Amino acid sequence: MNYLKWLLYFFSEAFQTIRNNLVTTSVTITTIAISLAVCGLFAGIFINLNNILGSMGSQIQVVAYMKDGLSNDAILNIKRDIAAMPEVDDLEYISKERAFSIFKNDVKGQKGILEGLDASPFPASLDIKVKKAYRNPAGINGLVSKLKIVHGIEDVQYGREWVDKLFAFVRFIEMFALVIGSFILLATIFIVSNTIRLAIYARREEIEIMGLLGATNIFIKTPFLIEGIIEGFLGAIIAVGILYLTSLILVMKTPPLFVSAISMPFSISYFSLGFIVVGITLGLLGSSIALRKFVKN
Amino acid sequence: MNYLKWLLYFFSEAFQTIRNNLVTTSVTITTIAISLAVCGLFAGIFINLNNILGSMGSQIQVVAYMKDGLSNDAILNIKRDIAAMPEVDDLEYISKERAFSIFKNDVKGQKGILEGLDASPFPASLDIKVKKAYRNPAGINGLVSKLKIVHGIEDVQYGREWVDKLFAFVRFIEMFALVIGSFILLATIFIVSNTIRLAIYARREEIEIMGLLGATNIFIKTPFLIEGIIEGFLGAIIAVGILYLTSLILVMKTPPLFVSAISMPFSISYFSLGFIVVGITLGLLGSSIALRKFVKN
Amino acid sequence: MVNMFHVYKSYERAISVLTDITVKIDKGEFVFITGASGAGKSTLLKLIFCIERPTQGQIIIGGKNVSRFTEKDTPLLRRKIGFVFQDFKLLNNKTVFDNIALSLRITGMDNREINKRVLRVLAYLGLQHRANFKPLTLSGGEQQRVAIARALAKEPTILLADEPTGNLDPQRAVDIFNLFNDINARGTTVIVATHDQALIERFNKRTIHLDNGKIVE
Amino acid sequence: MVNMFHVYKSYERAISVLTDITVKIDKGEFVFITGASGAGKSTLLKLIFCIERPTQGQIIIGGKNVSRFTEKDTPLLRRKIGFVFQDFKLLNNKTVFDNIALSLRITGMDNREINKRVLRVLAYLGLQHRANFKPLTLSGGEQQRVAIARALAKEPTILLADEPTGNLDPQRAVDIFNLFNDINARGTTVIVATHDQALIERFNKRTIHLDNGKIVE
Ligand SMILES: Nc1ncnc2c1ncn2[C@@H]1O[C@H](COP(=O)(O)OP(=O)(O)OP(=O)(O)O)[C@@H](O)[C@H]1O
Ligand SMILES: Nc1ncnc2c1ncn2[C@@H]1O[C@H](COP(=O)(O)OP(=O)(O)OP(=O)(O)O)[C@@H](O)[C@H]1O
Ligand SMILES: [Mg+2]
Ligand SMILES: [Mg+2]
Repeated sequence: MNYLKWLLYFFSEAFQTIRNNLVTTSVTITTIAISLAVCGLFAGIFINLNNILGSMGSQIQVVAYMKDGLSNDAILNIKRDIAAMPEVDDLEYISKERAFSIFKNDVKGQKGILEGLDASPFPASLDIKVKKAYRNPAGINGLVSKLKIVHGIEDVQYGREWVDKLFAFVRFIEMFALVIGSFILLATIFIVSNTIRLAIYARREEIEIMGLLGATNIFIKTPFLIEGIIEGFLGAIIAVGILYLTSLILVMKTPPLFVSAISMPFSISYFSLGFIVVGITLGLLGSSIALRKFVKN
Repeated sequence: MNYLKWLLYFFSEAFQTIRNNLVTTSVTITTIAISLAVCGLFAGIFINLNNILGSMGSQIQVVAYMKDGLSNDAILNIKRDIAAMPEVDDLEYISKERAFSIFKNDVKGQKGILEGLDASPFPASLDIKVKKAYRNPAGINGLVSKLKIVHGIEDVQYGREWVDKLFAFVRFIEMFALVIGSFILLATIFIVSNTIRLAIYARREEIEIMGLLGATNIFIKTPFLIEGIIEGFLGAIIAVGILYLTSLILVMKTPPLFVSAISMPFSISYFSLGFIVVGITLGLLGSSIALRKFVKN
Repeated sequence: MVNMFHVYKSYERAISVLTDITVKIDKGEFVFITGASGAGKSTLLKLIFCIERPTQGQIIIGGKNVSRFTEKDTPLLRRKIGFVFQDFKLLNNKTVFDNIALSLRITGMDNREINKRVLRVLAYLGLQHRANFKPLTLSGGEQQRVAIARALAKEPTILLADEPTGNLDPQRAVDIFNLFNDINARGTTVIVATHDQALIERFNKRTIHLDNGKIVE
Repeated sequence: MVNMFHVYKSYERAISVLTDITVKIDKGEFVFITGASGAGKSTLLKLIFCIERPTQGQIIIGGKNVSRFTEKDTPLLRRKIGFVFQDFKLLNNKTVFDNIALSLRITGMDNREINKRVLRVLAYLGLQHRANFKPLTLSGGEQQRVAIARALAKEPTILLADEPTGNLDPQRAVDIFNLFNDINARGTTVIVATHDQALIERFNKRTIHLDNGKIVE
């Protein structure tokens, strides 16, 4: 009951000061909004980049070439055994004939190549798709060595060079995202707390006078903290709006070819919530950091 | 002479207020520094992305297949004619035998394919590298149609699909960079002018009193503008420092494979200068925008 | 109520603002502090209110040694002491009403009581028609009366007033001092720093005269 | 020097602060403005200084109709008028010396002359030892004297002083009025709003009495 009374008082106080200090609060809110929007933009870019890389990872394929002259039963057995391996997502059997017709199709233009070839010179093979969790050098090497000892498999191939490059690239992008991401996050916290600091600095006399009236530090700080929360909340909402508009523009201007590649990293309801939480945290954090300079202890 | 006196006065005044208002000035400087650093980071990412795309563009290759049975002289003529085309950067002659041995190498594992093939079934060809200025759909189509009417050329091929995709992607990235870039730039201007606005707001009494003493608006504004310039200058220097450190960390952590792909988009001397110019402009712009709210006219 | 033992106060740039001040003010006393400009009157009051700490010496208020107080201890003390600041120290973005109400709200008083007290004290000081004005739209004397109203509203056990009538016309000044006399009669210890010779003579109370930081009682 | 014709002033929330003020103050006169707290004394001075505009009526100063002045016209007027503000209006982040020097520098005066004048005026007001203090480390009376020093330093043709001795002890107050008398003798028109009855009687000058915004001369 008593707590409720205080909370009510502090909230009405915070709203009143927001009205009374339109300059500082509007500036703080827009700063939070813009900082969050930049953050969100970065997050969006990296999430999309990650998606693109993920879709590239799905192209990793291991090919197991079979010995010539296996019976249909033997082939079915091999298929079953391999399909049961935990690393295997999906697999496709390519018969000698399929392989030959694929080759024929590939070299359609140059008929000379096919002269003298009647029967398929290619071995039958299994094209294996790897499960997401195993799409890394260790996982693939494990699968390859398991495949090599399967009876009836002659040879196993995969784009080792390409896979290594891809994973190095993924690791690089992850590191990059980490460095840039923490930088942007720090920058946002810094800028927001700096702005709030200036806003509070402009009202330093108020804080001094409150102390002279016998207000405890909690009493002095609470309205500022609540103000920070409200500003963070409003800033976050504006940021969501900005991001939504930006993403609309981007999608509009994106050639149809790539629309599938850029996913909106925020579904309004879900990400709005995330932003609001981050915004409120930011406002609260910024206010409390800033207050430490003006309210001792 | 008189101007010099005033300039001297205003500068000493600006430096004095910077010393007297350490809170507001340090906050403004760090905000400018951080905003510029974020800007620079974005610029760096896009410049690098552009470089990578540029290097992908250099892989565009047009292959002109020659008719069978041309004399050496005829081949030399064709080479000379094509090399003289303005679109052509470089070209390499691949003889029938070279083509065959490349193929043999490609299918090394599967000896069956080569059974019954003694002579090369492949035509001789010219691998043509396209000059940078012509690496776009129009340029390449122009080249291809010119090649097709060259006497002795049977067929012209290039990765049409790949080229179209690449160019669509480049256009997309450029548009993306434009949208994001203008957003970041606006955000920076906004945040900096907001911060300066708060800093000036905290000193609104000073401005009022100056007016009461009979100071003209120019007299009131000039020290603030000079302060903005100084803050922008210092902020820019700090931003260059931050970016330099960040880029060092990034390069350090980059797998050797990609080091060549990420170029530092700033050579200390050149980009520092650019940053300082931008920083000063930002400080000046921010101050004058902010001052309009507090000094009428 | 207020006891000072050999108190010295120096500021970083102004040494010996107060020198060897020993003074005893009893509960319920009414004391004038006089002295030329810069003699140290405000500093003395600020020491009692714990805005400044003595460089040396002890200050005992209501049995508590406030010279040892930390930031945490001052709020309770300040809620019991009313202080009319020489420069008013009003919150410029709050109305007159809210300025006075705030000083009561801090103590956790309930809203009904706050409203009652604020309206009463505004009436005492002839400020009813200014309740919803912000301080910067008031005349100097009106601001000063708001500062006085704020100090009186909390019905303090000690009232410190620093030059409380400098911006008031003689008649208003007498009214204010009559008010101080009234609350003094009801038990509040009143300490007033003032230059107004006419009022000092008229009210004829104990007077502590400061000369360059030393007491000449 | 100062002519007001049927001047009215209302604020948004306070109507009829001044009503039908017609007054003529000659060059070289010394005039007191008196009246109860809130009578409109400060408002009258602010109208002369162009801080506020009259709601109605004309104000002519030195032959110029300042009621039509825009923001752009005020600086020149203000450089010729010294104003001692009731709330001092000192720059808190500048030293006493710089506060006074700034008001001269604005006029484009050269540094030698500025230094000479500032030091002289500080000596007049007994503030030499406070030249390098910032206003917030000064006593109330010291701040008031800095405000006076700043107004005097520019050797104005008109001096407006709003309650300039409210924070000063009687002796200092007399000193200040003697100073005002001196510069008045040298030709400056002096207009002082004050409550100090003792000084008004002692100096016996023309007195304009305001009652609730109306003149009762
Ligand atoms: N900006 C304003 N907005 C509204 N009312 C105002 C404003 N400025 C002054 N007033 C009102 O005008 C009236 C006269 O104010 P003024 O400052 O002129 O009085 P004064 O004679 O100087 O009084 P004092 O002796 O107390 O300084 C006051 O009641 C005040 O509340
Ligand atoms: N924070 C400070 N730093 C340095 N000196 C100070 C500080 N505060 C006060 N002083 C000095 O201490 C002296 C006494 O100041 P105080 O305010 O106590 O005088 P006072 O008796 O109240 O004078 P007045 O009647 O003018 O208000 C002054 O000379 C002042 O300059
Ligand atoms: Mg004092
Ligand atoms: Mg007044």
